[in-house]
Amino acid sequence: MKRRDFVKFLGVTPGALAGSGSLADAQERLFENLLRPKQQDPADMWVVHQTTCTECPAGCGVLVKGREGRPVKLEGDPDHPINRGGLCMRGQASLGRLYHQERLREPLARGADGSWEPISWNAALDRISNALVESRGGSRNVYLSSRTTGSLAQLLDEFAASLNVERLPDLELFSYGALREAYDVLFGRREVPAYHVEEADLLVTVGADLFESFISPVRFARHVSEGLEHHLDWYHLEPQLTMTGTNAGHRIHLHAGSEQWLLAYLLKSAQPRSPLPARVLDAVPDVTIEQAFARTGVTPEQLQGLVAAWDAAEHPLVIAGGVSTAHAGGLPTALLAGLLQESSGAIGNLVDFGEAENYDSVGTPGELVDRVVDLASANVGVCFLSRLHTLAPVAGLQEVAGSAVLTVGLTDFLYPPTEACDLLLPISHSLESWGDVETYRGLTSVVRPAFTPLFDTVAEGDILLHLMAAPGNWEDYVARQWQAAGADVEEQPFLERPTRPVSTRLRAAPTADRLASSWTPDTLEEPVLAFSPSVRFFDGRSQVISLLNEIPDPLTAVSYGWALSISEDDAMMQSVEEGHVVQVSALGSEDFFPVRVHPAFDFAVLSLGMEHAATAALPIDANTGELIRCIGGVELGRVRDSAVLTVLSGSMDASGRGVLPNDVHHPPGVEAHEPGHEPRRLYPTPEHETYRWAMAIDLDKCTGCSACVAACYVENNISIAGPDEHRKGREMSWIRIQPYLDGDRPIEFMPVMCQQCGNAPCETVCPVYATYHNPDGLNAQVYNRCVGTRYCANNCPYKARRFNWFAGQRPEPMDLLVNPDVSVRPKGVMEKCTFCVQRIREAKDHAKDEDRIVLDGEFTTACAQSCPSGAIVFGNLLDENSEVYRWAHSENVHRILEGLGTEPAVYYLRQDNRGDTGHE
Amino acid sequence: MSDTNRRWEFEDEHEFLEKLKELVDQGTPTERLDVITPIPVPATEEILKMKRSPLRFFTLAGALTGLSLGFAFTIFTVMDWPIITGGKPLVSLPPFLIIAFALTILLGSLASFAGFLILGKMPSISKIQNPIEHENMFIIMLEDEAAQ
Amino acid sequence: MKGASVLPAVVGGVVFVVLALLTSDASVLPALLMVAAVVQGLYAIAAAAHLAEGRWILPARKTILSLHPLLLLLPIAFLAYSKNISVYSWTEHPTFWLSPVFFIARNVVMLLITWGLAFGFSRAALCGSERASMLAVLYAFAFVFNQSFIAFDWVMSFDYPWISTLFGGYFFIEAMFLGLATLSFLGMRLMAQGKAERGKTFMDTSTFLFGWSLLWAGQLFAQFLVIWYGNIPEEQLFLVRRIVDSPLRQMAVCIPLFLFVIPFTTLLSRAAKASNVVMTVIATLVFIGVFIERLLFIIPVAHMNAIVVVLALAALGGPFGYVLKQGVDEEEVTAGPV
Amino acid sequence: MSSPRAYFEKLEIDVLAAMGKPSIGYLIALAVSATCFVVGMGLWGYQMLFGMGVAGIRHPVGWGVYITDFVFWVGIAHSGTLISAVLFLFRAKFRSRFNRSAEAMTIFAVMTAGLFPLIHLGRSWFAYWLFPYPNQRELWVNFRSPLVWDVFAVSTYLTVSAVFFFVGLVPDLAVVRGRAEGIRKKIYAAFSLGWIGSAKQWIHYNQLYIFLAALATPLVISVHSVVSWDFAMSIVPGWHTTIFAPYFVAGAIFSGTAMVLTLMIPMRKILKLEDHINIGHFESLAKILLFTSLIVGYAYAVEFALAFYSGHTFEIAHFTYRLLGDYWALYALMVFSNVLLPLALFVKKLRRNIPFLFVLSIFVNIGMWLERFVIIVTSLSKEYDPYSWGTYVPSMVEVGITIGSFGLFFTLFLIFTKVLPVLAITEVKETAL
Repeated sequence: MKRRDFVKFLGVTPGALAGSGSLADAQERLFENLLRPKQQDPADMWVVHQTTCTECPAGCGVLVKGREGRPVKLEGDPDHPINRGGLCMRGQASLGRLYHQERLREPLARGADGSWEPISWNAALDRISNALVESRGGSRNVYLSSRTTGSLAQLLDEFAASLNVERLPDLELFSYGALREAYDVLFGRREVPAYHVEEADLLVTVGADLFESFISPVRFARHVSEGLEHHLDWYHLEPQLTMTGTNAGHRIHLHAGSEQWLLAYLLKSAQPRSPLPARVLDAVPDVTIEQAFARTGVTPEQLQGLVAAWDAAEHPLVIAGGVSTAHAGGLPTALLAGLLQESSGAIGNLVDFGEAENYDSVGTPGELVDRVVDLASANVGVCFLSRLHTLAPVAGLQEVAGSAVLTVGLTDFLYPPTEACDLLLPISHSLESWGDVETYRGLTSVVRPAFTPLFDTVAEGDILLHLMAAPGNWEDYVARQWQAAGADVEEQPFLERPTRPVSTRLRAAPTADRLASSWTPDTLEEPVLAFSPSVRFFDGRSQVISLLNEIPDPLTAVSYGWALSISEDDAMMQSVEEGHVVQVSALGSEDFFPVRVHPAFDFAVLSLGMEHAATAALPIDANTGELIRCIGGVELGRVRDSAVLTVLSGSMDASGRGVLPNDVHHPPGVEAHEPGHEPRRLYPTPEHETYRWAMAIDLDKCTGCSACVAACYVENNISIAGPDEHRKGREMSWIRIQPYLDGDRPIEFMPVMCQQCGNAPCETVCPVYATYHNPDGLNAQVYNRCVGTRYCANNCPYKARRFNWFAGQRPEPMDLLVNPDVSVRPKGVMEKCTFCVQRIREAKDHAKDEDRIVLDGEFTTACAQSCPSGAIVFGNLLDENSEVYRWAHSENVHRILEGLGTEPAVYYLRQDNRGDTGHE
Repeated sequence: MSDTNRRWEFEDEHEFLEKLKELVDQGTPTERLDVITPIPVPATEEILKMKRSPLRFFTLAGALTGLSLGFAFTIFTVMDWPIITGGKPLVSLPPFLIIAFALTILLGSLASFAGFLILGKMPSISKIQNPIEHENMFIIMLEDEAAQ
Repeated sequence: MKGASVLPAVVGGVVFVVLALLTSDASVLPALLMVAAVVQGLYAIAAAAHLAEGRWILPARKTILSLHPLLLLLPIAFLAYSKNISVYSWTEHPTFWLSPVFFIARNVVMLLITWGLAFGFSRAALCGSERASMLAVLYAFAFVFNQSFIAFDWVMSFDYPWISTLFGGYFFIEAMFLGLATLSFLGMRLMAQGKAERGKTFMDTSTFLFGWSLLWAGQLFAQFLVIWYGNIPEEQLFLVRRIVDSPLRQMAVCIPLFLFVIPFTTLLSRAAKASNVVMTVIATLVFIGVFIERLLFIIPVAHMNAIVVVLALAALGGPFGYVLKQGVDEEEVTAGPV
Repeated sequence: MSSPRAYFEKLEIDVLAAMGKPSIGYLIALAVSATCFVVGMGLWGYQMLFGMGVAGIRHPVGWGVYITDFVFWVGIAHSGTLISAVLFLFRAKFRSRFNRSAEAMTIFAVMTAGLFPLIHLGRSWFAYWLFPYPNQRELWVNFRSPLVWDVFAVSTYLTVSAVFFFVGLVPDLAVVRGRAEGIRKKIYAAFSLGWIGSAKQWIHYNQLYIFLAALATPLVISVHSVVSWDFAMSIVPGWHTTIFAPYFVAGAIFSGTAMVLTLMIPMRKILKLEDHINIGHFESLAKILLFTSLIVGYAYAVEFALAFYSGHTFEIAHFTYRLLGDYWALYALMVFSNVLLPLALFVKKLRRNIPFLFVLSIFVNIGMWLERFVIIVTSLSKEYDPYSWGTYVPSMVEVGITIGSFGLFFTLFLIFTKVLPVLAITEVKETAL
């Protein structure tokens, strides 16, 4: 897909603001100058802007596809170095934040009775200015925000300096405290380096949830899937099951808190490539294989296998992170991982400090606690809380904020922190405002407004500038920053600076000392409560987005609400059943959790989504200042009552049913129906002339991340059903990630959508021709002809059809988030995946104008486009040079329920017994 | 008195039949004889030498029309706008047979009913206005020549 | 009369057994299927008539009720045939249901039970005891299950794992179809010998044949449509093998023609129902049609030797015909019309 | 016996007496049924207003109580024409005692059944799209769809049954005419089409009646076969099986005959027709009940056995689920009412025991409703893809509409007993001799 072919940029003439001019009319002028796509482009033309996703700190590049002056779809920017076209489900769904009904629409001030009352921007800002002036009398002003980089970080420092505001370290739940501390100890670099997994041939991840929330999930997904191409061998060791774990060739469960023992064993038993100083080695306890087994629970065979693989590998790479560095043993784990990287010669290439993530301004919760203690004694004047969805991790912070003379919240939702605020300033969404993000050293990407703000919101930068009474507006400020860097913010979507290789030297003495001091002999007492990374909600900040709640968690298949996932054995021992609402001792809080009993989960580990950590006050690790995400010795309290979980999976056992590409059951002596081979019939399967649209999905590459699902929802205007409907199994998703238990991996993920059958059982039974087989091989669905007999759905063996039980709800302004190319289905009609027929039509029209047929890769479906690991290809099966043809005719190809003779157009690829040992 | 407009009533079927036979044997023209019975009496048909009802031809005609119409109709529609569903042939005779069957029965019965009304000269306004009640008697009526 | 019917049965049985032992394919199966169908079918009709107090069977009643020795012949014949059980491909991978021992055992037992009940019923009916009705009911059960299992085991399991739940029902409908055709023959012979005069009940037999042809067509269509429409390769293979690939595929058309189209259309007319010529033709067509169908079922999946097929048919069909002839000849003049 | 005429007169008086002034009990019954019907229609309106979601049906169980009711009522409709036509052809005398009410029942049941395909549509207001006419773009209906076959089969069935019913009525309407007064006389006169019972009328009449019977008989078979094919044409395990057509036909006759008993036993008492309908007549119905129940039992057995015989994963899984799964209790009750309990009819004493027959008929009605429910729901709730499994529980709306359908049926039937002779007077006369 050639982006340049269709990308159109906003032409914005910098509207110089009279320094004195009020902010309101500054806004006016700025956005008058923004072009209004409605006028410049016909309504049926897509307007595409390049910008950067800010839903999480990863900073992926996105293309904003707009129609009629409103963005309706986000897609990964194929040129962006981080994601190269992929985009995770949070990114896809982030439009749901922009159009959220509960978004703050105007400045609010706390009324006498404590309720929120509207207030004008000028009044609000004047109040702040006055408060700042008053605070000169000895009281301290503080500014706390979530991770801030690039121009805004710059401006914040200036703001702090000019208005005597202390800028507190940025608050992030994922602060990578242990890693940064460890690298500081080892090499004097308090940083999160870049891990180039794509260049490794052996990857050993210890708790690092590469695909959920660790540093940059989309990039990792792409790199790992590239790695698989050249047979990357991947060992993943973790205490509790994660989506990442299910994808590793070898997924090994170890006892929570025993990671340092395993790494120590590995360090001692593997041949070092570049030998470590004796002093350091002495600090590492000698661990025999028996001890290692006893501590970690990893069998000697597995241990030996791991060591063997490590020694055999040319470029082994070990990454510690996630829950494994978020407990008392976190620092030694991180240290040992660093030492292994050093000894395997990975530092400097595979582990690259040159492209280290920019976490300069981010503090650990631990650091913040110290600051709070110090602030608690002082009297706080103005307290700014910017872009924060929680203060819970930092004990006492809420109180400090509450006690301040004036607490100002810069936010888009009434997140819990706003309870401490006196004044709320609604900040524009990143699609409504300028800015930039320095994700890692050497890469800054532009945040560029795609359209005029929906509500009376202002960019954080403009607020600061106004308070500073500085000339020019935020856009100019950003532009100046870029000019200084010799770039043009109008033209360039991102700026890559050459990075200098960083020379590192292992600091033996501090390493040895710190290892010795931080070494914790005892592992956590089981059962352990672990806060699993959430691919849906990151650290909880994304939970406000309704779409993300609608899409089930890939592991548990639970959509709405929290659930405590436990293994079947635990359920038996604790004598609880699925749906029981229980108390968890460790949390102490009055929170109760419905139990999800899951056969694939590990014994003696209870896992809870990370989003819950955003509300619970978790303990903090003294060594690293990081949140503790593994709590030992928990007990399940009393069962309060029973709840119906919104589990969207009827059953995870598909053995012998021919759904998964594993052995299809056939009675003895009956040979399986061999793929691609057309069986004898009483009448032939329809032929196709020019096109037979088809899809191929590589299950080895599919991580289960559900980005495709989110993409499909947004692209096709699929309505949100909500929890009550989900309990009745009435979800509307056109594509779903089906989790299956299958000896091969802990969980197999299988994206299933309408299979566009050649002999579609659904078509014949429709009395009114509302669905039929079109000449391109699509199983067309004519919404306005459908009378809603639901016969087609009954007769679809893939259950890919969705019925509109009610009229879909789109609370204003969500009604703006509608793809005008796709009709919104009324109540009572059937709907389903159409292979994004609107895109097909667009491409065919375009081809027709140029009087040719559609070229391979000229366009693709929303799901395929969004897939971070490139597991889905779409195209014309009749074109023998097409990618999909190659995939569909490769080895180990399989179609679901092939024995039924429906001749589906969706092909699934999977190596048999990938990862010889499967999940241990 | 002459044999015109005579009317005999019997309580008993057999007496009635005997009288009827007698009349016919006497050479009374059968077309001048009419009988009214509360229940069907097949014997009268033989005595009066009535021809078998031609109703069956209505039935046959109706049924055949239905059959052919059923196929013609279904085949015409799929040809008129050929739409492939489920990989079935456009002209799917097995399903169409079901439609044809239904129409065969439908038109067959309607035609028979129509035939009944036509042959039995019903509904008959005059008989509706002043009907003849048999009052559970077996009645023989002899019309005079004038009535012919 | 018993002796008269036992002797040929024994002879025919011996010939059949020899044939079965000499061959190692399915050549003797069609004959076995035909005779099993027609004899059990006739008894079923007798039982039904007994229960419904149908008078129309009276003239030929004795004859039919003297057929039970032939039913005893079936288990023996089947045992002989089951020596060639390897013609069923499932014998290579036996399952619980389809294991040679169970297969043979259950069929022999069922054939014996059917014979026993038929025997008992004949005795009771002829000496007019009350137990006849009860035995008639029991026989009806036995008949239904036996024909079903003949369908499922002897024929359907050739195409394992293909199944058609109606197959059993289809078989016993056909068995009674053959029975009715035979009854029609008997009626005509009785009339020819002046032991009965043409009357309502002969018409009834014809009318039954007429109705049965429609019923049969329904059963056939019910199965065909489901398979045709479902378009599941495994199921369609059954039909494809027989009406697309089979060497006999041209003859396949005879089946609906002989068993439905011709009987139904001709018997629409009242005159045809009364005519000996027509009824002879129709009854014969029914026999031929069913036999072709049996062949068609087996040919694509098992080897058969044409001569042996014919000889086997003669071996079992001969005694059958003979016994009927004897029976009719020995019937004394019955009161009332046929 | 006294002279036939005396008997004829008595018969007429007795039967027409039943058409006399309604009793209080009658009026209450009528009011109750009518109310149920109105409430049911109200719920339908509510469903159309808010969407199909108010019913319990869900993904993947797209069909539930509504289709169950449809099949149930079509089934009820079957005995009418069976008793009339088939037994007429078999010259079974006892039919004359039941055919009138049975045929009326047929018509009302088909009307009731006809409602459900509309009710279960997601967009009922577009129901007319199912009828064979070309829309603005000259798109016709899909004749390959079993639902279109339904449209043809059911409407044909309604028409033919109505004609058959009316033809049978003509001589009786003449009888009523003879005894009626004033405006009623005129009305009945008009509807009796000027029937006087002359030989010229009888000869055509007899022919017509035979032909209608001959045409209606295959129709009875075909209609419920078509209904069964709504399921058998699919590829859903538990639905896609060849035995369905005869199996459903037998089931239909079974349930229909049961409904005849349920209605006739009280009616005989209330309308004081004991002299004309005796236990022997009921015994004959009991025999039909027994016979059809045996066929149904055979079908249950074969379905189950062959699933395991074949060794198909899906078939085995499905029937195991049907037997032991979420709906096991319904399945058990169904087998008891439809197969085990009717076996009692082998006992002559019970065959002739009217209270027992009444109780049995109720069980059979319930059992047959459950049969359809079990077949539809268990098959859909656990199909091929385990991810899309789910169990279905009917909502109050569905229950209400079902009760409403009974309301409609009984309203119509009660009205019938007052405006038309509930016994086929002329035929009873005929068979009485």
